[in-house]
Amino acid sequence: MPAKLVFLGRLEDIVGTGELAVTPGPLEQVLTTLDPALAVELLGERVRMALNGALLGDSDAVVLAEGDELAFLPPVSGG
Amino acid sequence: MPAKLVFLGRLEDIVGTGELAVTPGPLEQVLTTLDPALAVELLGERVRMALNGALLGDSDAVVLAEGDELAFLPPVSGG
Amino acid sequence: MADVRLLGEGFSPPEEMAAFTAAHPAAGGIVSFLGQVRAEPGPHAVEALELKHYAAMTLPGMEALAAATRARWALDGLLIIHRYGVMHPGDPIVLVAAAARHRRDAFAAADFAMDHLKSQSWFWKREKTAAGWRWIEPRPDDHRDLARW
Amino acid sequence: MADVRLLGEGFSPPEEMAAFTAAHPAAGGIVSFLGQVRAEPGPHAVEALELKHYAAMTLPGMEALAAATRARWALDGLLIIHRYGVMHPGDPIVLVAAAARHRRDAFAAADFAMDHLKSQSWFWKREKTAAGWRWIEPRPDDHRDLARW
Repeated sequence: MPAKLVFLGRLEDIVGTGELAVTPGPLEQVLTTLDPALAVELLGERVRMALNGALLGDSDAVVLAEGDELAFLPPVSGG
Repeated sequence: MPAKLVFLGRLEDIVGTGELAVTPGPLEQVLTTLDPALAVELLGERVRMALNGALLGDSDAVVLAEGDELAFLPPVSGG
Repeated sequence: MADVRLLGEGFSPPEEMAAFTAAHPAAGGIVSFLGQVRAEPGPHAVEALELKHYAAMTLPGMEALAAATRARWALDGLLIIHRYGVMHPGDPIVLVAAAARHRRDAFAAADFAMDHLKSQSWFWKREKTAAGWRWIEPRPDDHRDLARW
Repeated sequence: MADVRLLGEGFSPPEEMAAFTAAHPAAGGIVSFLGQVRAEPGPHAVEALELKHYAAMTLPGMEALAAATRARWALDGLLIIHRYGVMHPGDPIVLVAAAARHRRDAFAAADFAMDHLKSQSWFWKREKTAAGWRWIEPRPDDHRDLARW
């Protein structure tokens, strides 16, 4: 069972899809399977990450397990 | 043509009427025709006066002309 | 322009809000305040409320307040409706709405107008409870609210 | 309790306000904020607006905001409705209403909830003008608003 990356807001346009199934493992390793320019964008300082709906701290080391959902959240602009 | 005194809020209850026709003249003189206890109430420091819809200053000397309307305004409590 | 009304009859706040909103399509935000007669159980329950006004001053004062509010914030529209007469629990008393391009302006304008309607407008209120009719004095809060501006 | 909804379809703010008001007869005051898609003429006119949400976080975040708002002010009721999806000029985007015994609480609660919905809720907005779709970045104002609390 794969893990899932979710791209919100403008990141969805940049990636070209809102969701991507990936092989579980450490995030660094997962990102090597993506376009390098895209990986840089995802790790930008204004992009936050949430694992299964819970926001991650900046320094949290992320290892994706099977079925995990990792979301990339650019700055919000609601209402 | 008489002048008119108008009593607002609780003053209407105290006077027993909302309006009173009076003979024109200086206010002091007009008030002598009323019950003295009532006159004291009307001149209380929390009661303001308006002549023909315009608020009067505390020290304005009031002389009622024919057709004038003098209103006694207790503290407001709207909305 | 501002829509300012002093009404002796009941009105429908949702209908007024629908009309006001429709009249200001360019406003990004609309803030409203609705004051209504509280419906509460118990021995101190208000059975009726009466607001008296003074024809020579009350509506002119509301219009001056509307002008001052419009002058102070950038608004697309301003609505002030205030009842007088006898009202019962659940009846609307006052409706203020401010439409603005920026949310902050709409909030501040509605808040300012309400503070001044409460403590500086020419209304006198009495309430009827089981103990009979009683004139309401202004609350210290009302003056404190006013001092914010 | 708070009534918190994340909607993919349009809604009627006047109907929601009528129902909310009827549900809180003991509240003396109800403050509402309605945000709608601006209808403006001209070359920069917004033809459509899209709000994206994230199912795992957006509604839970709105519910946490409602709980925080209720904990901070003495409210009889709180309503938060937020749209997602594609909207057009004149469509309602967000409706917040706070019912309280005291006017000040209702104003502050609605203001607080809106500031946080604007700048801390998980929504992403893009607008379509004659030049095409464009993602909207947060405004510096939004962060300034938040710093007030």
